[in-house]
Amino acid sequence: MDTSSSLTALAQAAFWITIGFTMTGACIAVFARNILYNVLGLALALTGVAGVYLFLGSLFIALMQLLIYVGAICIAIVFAIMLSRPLHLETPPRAMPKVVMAVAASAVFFVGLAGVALKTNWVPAIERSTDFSVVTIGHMFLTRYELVFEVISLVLLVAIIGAIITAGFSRRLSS
Amino acid sequence: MMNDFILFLPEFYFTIAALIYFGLSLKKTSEPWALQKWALTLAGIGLIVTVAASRQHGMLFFDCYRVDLFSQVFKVLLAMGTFWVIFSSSELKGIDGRQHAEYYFLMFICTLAMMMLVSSVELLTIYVAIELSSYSLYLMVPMRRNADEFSETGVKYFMIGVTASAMMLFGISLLFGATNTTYVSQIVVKLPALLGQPVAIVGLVLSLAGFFFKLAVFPFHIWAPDVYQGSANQVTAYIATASKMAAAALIIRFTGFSMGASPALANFLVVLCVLSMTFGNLVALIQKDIKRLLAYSSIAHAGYMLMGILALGERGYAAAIYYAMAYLVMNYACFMVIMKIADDGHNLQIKELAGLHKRSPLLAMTLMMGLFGLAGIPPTAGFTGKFLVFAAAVEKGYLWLAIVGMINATISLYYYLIVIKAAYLLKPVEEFPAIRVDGMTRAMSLVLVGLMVYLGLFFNQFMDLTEAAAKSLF
Amino acid sequence: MNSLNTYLIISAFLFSIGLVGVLQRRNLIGMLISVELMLNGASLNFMAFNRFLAPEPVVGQVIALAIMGLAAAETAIGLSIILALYRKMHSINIEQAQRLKG
Amino acid sequence: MDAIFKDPVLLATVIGTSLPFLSMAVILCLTRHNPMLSSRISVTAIVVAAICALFNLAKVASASHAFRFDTAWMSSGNIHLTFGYYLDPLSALMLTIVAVVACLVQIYSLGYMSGDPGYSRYYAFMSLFAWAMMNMVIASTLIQLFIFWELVGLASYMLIGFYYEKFSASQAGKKAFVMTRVGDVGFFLGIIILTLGFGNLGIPDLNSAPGTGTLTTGFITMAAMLIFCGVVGKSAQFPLITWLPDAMEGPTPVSALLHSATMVAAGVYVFSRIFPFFAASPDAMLVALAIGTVTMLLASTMAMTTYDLKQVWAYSTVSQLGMMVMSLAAGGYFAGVFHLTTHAGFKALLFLCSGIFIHEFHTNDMRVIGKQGGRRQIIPMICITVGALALSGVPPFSGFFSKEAILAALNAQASPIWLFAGLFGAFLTAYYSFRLIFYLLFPKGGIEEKHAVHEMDSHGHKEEHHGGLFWAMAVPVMILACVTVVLGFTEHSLQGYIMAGGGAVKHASTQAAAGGEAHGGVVGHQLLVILGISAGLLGIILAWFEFGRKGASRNGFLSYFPPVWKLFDARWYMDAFFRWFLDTAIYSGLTNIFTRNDRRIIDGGIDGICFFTEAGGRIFSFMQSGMLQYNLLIMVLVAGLAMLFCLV
Amino acid sequence: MTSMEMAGFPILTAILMSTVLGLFSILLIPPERTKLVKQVSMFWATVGLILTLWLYFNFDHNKGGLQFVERVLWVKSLGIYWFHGVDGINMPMLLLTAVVLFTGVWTMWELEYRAKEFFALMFLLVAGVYGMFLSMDLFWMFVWYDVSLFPMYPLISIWGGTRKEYGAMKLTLYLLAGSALILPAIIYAWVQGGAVTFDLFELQRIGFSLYDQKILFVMLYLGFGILAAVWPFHTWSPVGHVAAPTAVSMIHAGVLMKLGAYGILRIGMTLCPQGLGYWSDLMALLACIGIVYGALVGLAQTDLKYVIGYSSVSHMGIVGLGLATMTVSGINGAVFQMFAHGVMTALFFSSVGYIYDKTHTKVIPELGGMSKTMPIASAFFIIAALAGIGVPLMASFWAELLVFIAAVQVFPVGGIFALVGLIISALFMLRVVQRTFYGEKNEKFAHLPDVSPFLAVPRIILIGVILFFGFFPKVMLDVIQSAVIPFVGSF
Repeated sequence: MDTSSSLTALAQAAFWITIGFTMTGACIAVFARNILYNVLGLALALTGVAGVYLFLGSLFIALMQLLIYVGAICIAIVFAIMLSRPLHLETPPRAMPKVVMAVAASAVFFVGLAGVALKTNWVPAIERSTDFSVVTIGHMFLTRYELVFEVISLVLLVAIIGAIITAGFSRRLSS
Repeated sequence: MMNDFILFLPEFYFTIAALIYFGLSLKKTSEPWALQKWALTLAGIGLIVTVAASRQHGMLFFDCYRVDLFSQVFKVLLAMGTFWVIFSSSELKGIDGRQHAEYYFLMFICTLAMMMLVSSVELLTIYVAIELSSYSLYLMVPMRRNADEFSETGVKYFMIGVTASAMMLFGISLLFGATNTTYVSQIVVKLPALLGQPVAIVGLVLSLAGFFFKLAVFPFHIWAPDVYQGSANQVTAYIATASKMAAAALIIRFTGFSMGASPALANFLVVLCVLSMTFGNLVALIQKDIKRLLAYSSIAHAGYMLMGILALGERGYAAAIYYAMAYLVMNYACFMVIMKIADDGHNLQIKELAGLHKRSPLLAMTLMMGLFGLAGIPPTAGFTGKFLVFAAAVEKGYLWLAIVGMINATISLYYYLIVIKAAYLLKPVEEFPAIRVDGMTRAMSLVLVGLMVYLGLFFNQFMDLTEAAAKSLF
Repeated sequence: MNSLNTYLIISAFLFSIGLVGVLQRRNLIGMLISVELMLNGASLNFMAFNRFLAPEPVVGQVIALAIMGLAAAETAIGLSIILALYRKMHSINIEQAQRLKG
Repeated sequence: MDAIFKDPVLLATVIGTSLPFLSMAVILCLTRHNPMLSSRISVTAIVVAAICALFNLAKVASASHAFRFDTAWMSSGNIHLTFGYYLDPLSALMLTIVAVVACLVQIYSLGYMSGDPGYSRYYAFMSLFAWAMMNMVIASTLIQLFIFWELVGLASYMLIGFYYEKFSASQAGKKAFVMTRVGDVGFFLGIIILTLGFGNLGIPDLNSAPGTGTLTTGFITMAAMLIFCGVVGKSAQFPLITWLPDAMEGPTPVSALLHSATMVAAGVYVFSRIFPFFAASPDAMLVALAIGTVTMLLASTMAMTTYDLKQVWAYSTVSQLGMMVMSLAAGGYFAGVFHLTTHAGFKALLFLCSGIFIHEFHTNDMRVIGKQGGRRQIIPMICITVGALALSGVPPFSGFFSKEAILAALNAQASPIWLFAGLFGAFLTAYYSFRLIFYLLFPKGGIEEKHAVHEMDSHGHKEEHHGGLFWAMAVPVMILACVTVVLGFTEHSLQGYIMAGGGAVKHASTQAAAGGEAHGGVVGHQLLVILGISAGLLGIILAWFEFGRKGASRNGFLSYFPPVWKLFDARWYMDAFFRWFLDTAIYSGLTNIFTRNDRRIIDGGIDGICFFTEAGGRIFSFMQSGMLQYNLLIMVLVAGLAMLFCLV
Repeated sequence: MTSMEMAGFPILTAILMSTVLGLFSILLIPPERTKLVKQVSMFWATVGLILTLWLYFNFDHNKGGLQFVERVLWVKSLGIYWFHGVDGINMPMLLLTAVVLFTGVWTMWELEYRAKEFFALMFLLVAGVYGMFLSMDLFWMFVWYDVSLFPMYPLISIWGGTRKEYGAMKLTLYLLAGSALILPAIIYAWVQGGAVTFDLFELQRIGFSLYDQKILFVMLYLGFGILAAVWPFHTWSPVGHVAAPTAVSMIHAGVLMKLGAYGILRIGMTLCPQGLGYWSDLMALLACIGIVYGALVGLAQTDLKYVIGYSSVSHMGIVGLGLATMTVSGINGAVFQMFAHGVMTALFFSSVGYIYDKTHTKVIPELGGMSKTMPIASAFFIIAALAGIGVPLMASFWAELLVFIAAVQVFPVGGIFALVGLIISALFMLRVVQRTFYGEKNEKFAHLPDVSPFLAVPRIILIGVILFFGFFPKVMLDVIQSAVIPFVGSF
């Protein structure tokens, strides 16, 4: 058992553990009945995905994932839960038929997606660069994806204004 | 550089317009009518600008953005739809006066987003643009005030929208995986070779989901009735007219990936087409609320548009473009009348139309022509549109589909006739006062009626235009 | 382990479990959470293709970043809409929102 | 146009046959509200027409050939129809009969119809009839003949239903039209077959066709039988007898003109018109002979039970028509035509006389008329007796001669049965005619003087008795009576005239009668005359015994056999059968079934489709439940299934 | 709009435009000036009539073929032409349309309620009818066909009578359901013809395979057959006629129903003679059933307009039978019958309309004895009834004669079966006449006025037309024949 193979084994173990986290988190996020657990599950799953990104060779994206998703989005959701305070106490009983149908439909979908993934003969590009660097990402954003970059800023602007008018006005009007 | 600027002029113009209204929204108080006048002026100029730029073609943003006849035709349609909706916003009672500036802001943004959408030839750009347009619509829908019974609309629209867009995103990722590129021009080259593999079709189908959602094709239509009913009349009009244009354009673009060589995709589209037409028309039969009725009719019309598209050929695309054009005019004509009648912003019921021909003969006629157009009765544009899509479908051997389409058109006639009957025949329970129709609206009514007939009969040059546009697609 | 298919299955799983959530949760915020899972699934797909197939490995990353940005905006909008609904309906149970139908 | 003025015969024909039409048009459009003027116009037109007809008769008699004028009327593909006139001895004779009788009847009507609210209308329809009938008579092609034949039927319909307020009258008109139409459809089909199989409907061409051998006997038989259907309808032959008695609902002059003298004779006329064609088919001739015989006997029996003046003459008309058909079918061409001529005279006479009685006593019942003093009306009483004698075949009246001719023709048949039937018919005819005469002359229980006088007074006819109106009625009657007396003696000149040009006719006639000639007839010539006269006299004597002599029971021998009486009285249940057929098979049968089918199945099916479409909308609308997630579920399922579909 | 093939003044477009201009000029009049509306309508109807008469007398039947041709390319990429022409088949139809419009407008002279809209819609309808008859381009034919159908809905539902909304909806949907087959068929023809032209005659020249002809013909036959009231697609006819106002019934039964038969003849038979050959047995069967069935069901009706509706079913059956024979006489007769039936039904409806306007009932048992109260109105009806039962010297007699000659030749059994229908139709019409017009004077209606001379004129014109072509069938048949003989020759 040389080091490389043990390293590989370690890496493999780490990989599966990450996957495990992701899946567990996802399950908690979806199936737990307390909304706060859901958020925590989501955070767990997102962290797991960040881990997977690491395995995919992109540290930067993994970090951004932690920052934006786990940091920003989850917190925002928690805030929202707090604003609609009594709700996290509400745990209505589960309607089994609905769950079964939902699971069945999703299973069909999953089978489809998995089938596509497995049945397709994925062909890598003939010439592949190995440039994963942040610099290139930045460069890309300012050249090829310039428009995308600009538009995302507009999206955020819209989101901000939208959040204000939607949440804000309705408060004023309802009070 | 200057040349590039001209290419991007409409989008640029609408960005400026949106920013102006962003600024205005920061003001504490502003007169709604003044906002409307300015917005109308801006939109009018925007329309002129778009028309002026309509013969441009070129590439922008490192080939992410393509300006050609196809995109420019749709941009003109979008600008026109926006102009018309703003024209009808003089009675914007469905939205609180304090939010009017935001309303115009979002509308300009949405138009801008859709303009970018029709021009984008890169998957990420397309995705971002469609999200931008969707988000502005998500926000416009719940703006409606004093309508607690419709409060769930916004959230429903949002939830369905994000689900559909997640599917689309997944589909796009599959396309990316299959072709290793995000450029449409390269996908078009590579994808036909991959059609034997499931990924290509699944990727296409999933990415079409987002556009089907926008166009309200069965089974992605579920938001349509609720949103049409639940949002302010003007917002509904906007969703029903302008936003459909962009969706149609993108469906045409994406189905074009297969270069007409995919029976599986065609079969899928055929099924959706038949389901959409049948479902929309059948359920519309029992509606009482006009906007909800028009929502179902829009589902059916999405089916007709698909019939042109599923021919997966130039003639079919040209027919679909023509259909979209005609649909814009007819649908807006109906909505204009509805907005004019329900000038306090409430939801119009069919029975409220009773006695319309006395209250305002002109509006009644406009409504009748619009509805006949939607029903596909000559000599309106609706008929010619149907004729062209059927022609495209039959040319590909779908004779039975054309028959199904015509039977559906007959079914649809029933509910359109019910509305017309209400307008021309029913005696109102209580006498409503005559509707005051200002000169602008009169002129607009005549223009719309004239346009519907003109498009319906003198469509030679429009045919040339749409065929050229469809050709520029590839 | 480190094959493309593994990642694709994971992302498919994430997407599908998200779908389960969207289809079955009553709590609107719960649904929103599930949508985030779906987006992550797609995002993961991009990253995987990026890693194994794409000629330029930055493209997938750029896309993942853009998705994150959009997801943030989407969450903000979604939450505000949910809050607005909560103020009117005093509930964020989607099953309460059934007035429009037919 | 010029051609018309160059040929006097054509000019006379055109004028004679179109004036009545003009008169109808003028009356209907312009002078509806002026009865006097209307009648003057109509009478003038018909008088001119009668003069023209006489002129043509003279011309045809003097010329050695037939006149034929044709002009293209319509052409479609290889069907070319012409409009034209064909004046040969037969048609000229018939034209004269029609014009003269019509003329007399119209003059008579001046008195009979005076004061009627529909006076103008009456004359308009009379003119229509005269026009149509004359055109029919001289039609040069079968199709033209058919067209005017139908128009004659139309006029008949209008005139029978003249008193349209009366249900029975409008009913009778309808019955007449529909029943004749049944026959006409056969006629029409026959014409169609001829058009298709022969292609030329010209009457002379048709008559010469069998000689050329281009047509098979089977075809001729079929065509002839179909055309004979028309004869059956128009001439009220078995089984379409019953409309004619009902047609007596019309004004009496109408009965006189249409339903005895001319229109109903049209059937016989058609038979004689294309006699050579018929004669080429022995089968058709045999069928016609049988039908004629049956008709004659049936109608005679019916006439024995009725008390209605006009009904008796109506049955008698049917029976005489049957006789004519027999004669023609037996090859007695001239006999048939001759009987047609004499019958037109004496039957019009009988009707017009009856009309005077009816006008005077306001009833049709012979017993009542007799009781109220019918015999005091000297002129009509004499005339009616003259007519009855002619009808019974008593010499020297015209009926005797024609009936003898017919019996001679029947005698020539191989089978004696036809002759005996004819003799029996003659006996019955004499019996019922004189039953009527004796009822009028010697009413049961004598005349009720006062009542009759009172009756006359109350209706204010007294002063008219010797006024113009009475004479307008009396003079035509007297003229006809004279004709009846004289006409019989013209037999030989008439025979020479009729048989002159008709080589084909002569040939056919001899051929048809050939079977009988061979064995020289059933009985000898002298014996036949005696038999004929004695059959008539026997009938009269029987009638005298039962009705005329003092102390007679006045019931008739039939009253001793109630079922037979009932059978005859109910017209052998023919009407009942038609009514039953119409009610069960048409009204409550097919019509009922089809109407239900139309409402329930066809229309109901359409409505059902609409209903299910809408129901489909309701069902589909469940799919759009308010529950967001169910909707999403559908969406996801469809997308998932689409993926699976792409995979496999 | 490049290639122009036009000789002189475009008279056909002028005829078409007389109605379109009429429509627009009516729209410009203020609605309260009903008198002016009627005068203007009358003016344009007269213009149309004069132009059509001019056309009729200048039509050269010796030359035959398509005359007064106007052909302009309309849509290049699809091959749509603005292509008008007259031949012997549409000439009678044009005359019919002009006469019925003229008399129809005149008949409605007393209309006051929403007169502007009424006449505007009527002109729209007639524009469609003219267009359909004149056009020789499949696309335009369909356009005009539909244009002529949809004004029926408002016309019936606003001004109609019994169960008007039901009737209007049923009629409109039913008839437009027919076009659900026509439009695909037209497109199919275009596609099979190489997707280059909608020109009827070019398509005829190109020709179709037997298979295509079979499909096309049955689609066209069913589609147009609905409008031609082919059994069993006839039930809209009585229901719709009962509901419709007088002039609309006149135009609808008089002219519009002919569009169906005309469509079968002009499009179906021109493009797919072999298809017709394949389906002719079915066509003849349905027609024969229709003839007898219509008369039999009519026997049981108690509403005057129902009666006429069913008689139309029966008469249109004769048209169908004539067409099915595929012989010169049959088609001649069918076209002639279309004309004759049009005029006759117009007369029917205009007299019933008058009676209904005055008595407010058209239920036969409630009427009775009308001859006493309204002799002239009754006379009109009776004349129409006589024309309906095929009395000679009225136009329809010739038509029936020709059709039956052809039918007996080609379908002996069916032809004889249909001939039996003549007896029933006589029974049926005379029954109606007897119950409505004969009998005791009906005191309830004793005070009502008879048709005034002014309103009698249009009816007299119709009678005049019936009698004129009854006396001189050659005038019409020569014209019809000039087209039919080459047409049949081309089979």
